[in-house]
Amino acid sequence: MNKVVANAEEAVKDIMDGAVLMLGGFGLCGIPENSIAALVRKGVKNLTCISNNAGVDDFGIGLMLKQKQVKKMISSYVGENAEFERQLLSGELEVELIPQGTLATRCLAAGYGMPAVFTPAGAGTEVAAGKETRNFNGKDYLLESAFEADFAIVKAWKGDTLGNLIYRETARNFNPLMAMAGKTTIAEVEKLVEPGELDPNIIHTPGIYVHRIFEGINYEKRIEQRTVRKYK
Amino acid sequence: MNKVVANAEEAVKDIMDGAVLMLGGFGLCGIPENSIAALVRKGVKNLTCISNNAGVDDFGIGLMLKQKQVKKMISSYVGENAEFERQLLSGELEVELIPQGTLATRCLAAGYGMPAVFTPAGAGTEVAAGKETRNFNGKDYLLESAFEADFAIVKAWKGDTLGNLIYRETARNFNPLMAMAGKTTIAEVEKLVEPGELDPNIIHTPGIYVHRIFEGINYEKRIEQRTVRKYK
Amino acid sequence: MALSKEQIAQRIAKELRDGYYVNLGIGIPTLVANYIPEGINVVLQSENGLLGMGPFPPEGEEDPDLINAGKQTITTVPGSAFFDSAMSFGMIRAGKVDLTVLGAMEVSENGDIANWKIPGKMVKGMGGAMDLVASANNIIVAMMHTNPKGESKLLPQCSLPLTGVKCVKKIVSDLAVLDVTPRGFKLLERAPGVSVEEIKNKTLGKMIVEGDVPEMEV
Amino acid sequence: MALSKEQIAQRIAKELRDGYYVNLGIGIPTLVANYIPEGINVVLQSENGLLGMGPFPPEGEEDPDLINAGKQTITTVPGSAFFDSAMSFGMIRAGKVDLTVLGAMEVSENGDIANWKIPGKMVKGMGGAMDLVASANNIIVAMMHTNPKGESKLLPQCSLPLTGVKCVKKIVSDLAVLDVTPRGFKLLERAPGVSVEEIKNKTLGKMIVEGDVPEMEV
Repeated sequence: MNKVVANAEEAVKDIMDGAVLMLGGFGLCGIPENSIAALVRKGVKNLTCISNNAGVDDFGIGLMLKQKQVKKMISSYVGENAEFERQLLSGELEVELIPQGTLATRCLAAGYGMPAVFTPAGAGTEVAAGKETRNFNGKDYLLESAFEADFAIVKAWKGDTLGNLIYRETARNFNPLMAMAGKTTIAEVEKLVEPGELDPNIIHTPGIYVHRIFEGINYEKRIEQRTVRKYK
Repeated sequence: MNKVVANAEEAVKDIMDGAVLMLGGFGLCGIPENSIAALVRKGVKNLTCISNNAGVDDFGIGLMLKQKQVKKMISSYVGENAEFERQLLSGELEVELIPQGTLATRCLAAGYGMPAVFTPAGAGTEVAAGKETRNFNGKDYLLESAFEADFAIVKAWKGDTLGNLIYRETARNFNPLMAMAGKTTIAEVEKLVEPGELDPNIIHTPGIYVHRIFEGINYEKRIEQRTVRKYK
Repeated sequence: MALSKEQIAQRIAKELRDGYYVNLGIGIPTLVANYIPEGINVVLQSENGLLGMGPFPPEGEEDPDLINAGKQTITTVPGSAFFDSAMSFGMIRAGKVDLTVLGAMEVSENGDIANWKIPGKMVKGMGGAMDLVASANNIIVAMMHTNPKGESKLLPQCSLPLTGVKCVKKIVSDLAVLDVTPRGFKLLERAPGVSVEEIKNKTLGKMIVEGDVPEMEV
Repeated sequence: MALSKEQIAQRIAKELRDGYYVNLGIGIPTLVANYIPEGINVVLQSENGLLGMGPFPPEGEEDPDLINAGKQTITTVPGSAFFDSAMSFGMIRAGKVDLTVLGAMEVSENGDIANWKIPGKMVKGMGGAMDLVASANNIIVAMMHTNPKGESKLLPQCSLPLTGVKCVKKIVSDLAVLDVTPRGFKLLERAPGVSVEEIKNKTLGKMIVEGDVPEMEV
């Protein structure tokens, strides 16, 4: 059992043109920086990316957009990216917008072996078009299918060589959900440790869900909206 | 905002005859000992208890069975209790047996606001009787409804006064799921601390799900099957 | 005089009750956190995975791993908890959040809300708004009563694509406080110095006025 | 000679591959953990919420918070992880467990399994068995080939209430190793000294024998 790979290049080496990827993160928080950089260098194309956001022009998934590697984005909010907007308006890029909770729950469904789940989000709106609507206890719900993704690429704070992962603060977000949902799951971590170094009570993603793991380098962790208060 | 109650008596004081209760634990591991003792002293009757098991003759839910407080058990496995068997065979006690994963997932559904979930467990068996069976991708699933429970009673290792909970080892089991699923959730903990003493990264049950909390006393933590190895 | 955005937030803050778990949307709703009344403890939920959100950090103490749903750097308060997005929307869907405050472009007299999409304009996405409005038991909308052209945003029916149906319970605008009732918008309070007449003129949806309508205290 | 329970476990252990996540049921399956081949690392899952189950504890070191799905006191190995029952059955349903080994009262030639209920007897419940059999991609049944009366437990159809349908992939009994194929039970190996004839006589369901059937190595 060897899940440890040397670096991001090795982790993504079998991701081919046309693959469906899940990428963890919320905005630029908790994104798999090293793996995205490796995908950009690899130049793989026609990707479908399931990720809550699409990065900014010069960071995150925005880097892949700039290289025109992305065919389709499945996201809940994509606003912070001029190149994204240009490709969308020109028809080069396809976008499917879905509610954020639906995105999370469709990942959970995949990770928990549920083929589809009911959520009220979007019932009675254009999001419901073409979907089954069903009433339970007087309330309408949409039937939403579990995601299928060839690869899930996530970023954790600490991980061990068996693939157990711990996330930090709000950098958790979609990462543990996507980690459970990929056919193959790649985890990059800030600190890779030996089995036994992480307290088994506080593992967020058990190693069974993780197929490849490596310690990333040079994390930039860019802040998207730097807000501070004036007093201490 | 005051969720802290003095003791088990106060925590269960408004649980009335006929209530539907969820009780955490797997076997005798992680059961809410103090609350069960208080329910026995209170003598409340006609209870419906959702719990993976039904305790043993002189511990856990078995204590409530002995006092004939339970009208119906919803469980996955109930084998370890002679009084249970007697009441069942005499028709005093009603039992609904459901697959363990279905039990867990119906709690999750309640805690996550999903009215019903699909699971393959029991498809094609007598468990499927009267339930909707639906085929997704060539496989049959049963539609199982979210549980509705008046009270969830759980046992955690540590908790803070805001209701944040951390469980220990396999005493976690159904506890965090039931904590999310009760209309009113009562948590008993081995150690009650002030807000800020628990690392927010490792909370298993966020306080939003917990309505009452107290520090239990005299935990017996009985072992059901003591197995040891001969060598050190 | 019409309320400022700060005053709208201040008025909404009076709806807070001790022990509430509250989700505040981007914009005016965020400001509500600045006016939490003395003696009232509320816990702020951020749908990217945090209960117990605190204020912005002091300069130099920004933590890139710690942001709110608006992607702003924030802090935590003692007793906070982090969780993943499925649990976050799980607790929202299960009705555990006591109050949700969000902005709107339009609200209809039956409580429909539109706040995510303008046809012909670049659509950024609904984020968590559709989940919030479909799930919350108690939704207050913070909004301007009219758009920049002076047209009412409280309508018989929304003209924009909906975010959710029959979900808004209360509106606090720069002009008024209104409940959404089965009979339409019910006027509860007026902004100081704003007449019932003016509010009527700027409310295209059905509005109910019963008895004297007091001025807000802000 | 028919295999002992330990030998059945030993034979099943040869099906383990390096890196497998394995769920072992109560009874004979539990014994498989004692025969994991050298150089093969597997992670044992216990459906009450543990990956990385270790052996029983030394006397005096029993921890009441640390049990397996059979409620026995156990230990963990380095790199273990605890989780709740929803995640536990989530990973089972999602097919993340590579191999599931469990006992059975009856198996039918199309892979149906019955192992939870005998009409007329006190029913204790299915526990996690229905979830496991409905979800696992790779199920090996460990069982006696016949019941104490000498009647075959490998049947055309199960006579007992089913635990799951068309799910068993392989059977290791005291007499034989068989695959469940679309054409019925396919005999792969015989217990040492047990004839094909004897196995045929004790297998009521359709059994396929092709070429020479080797003896197991145990």
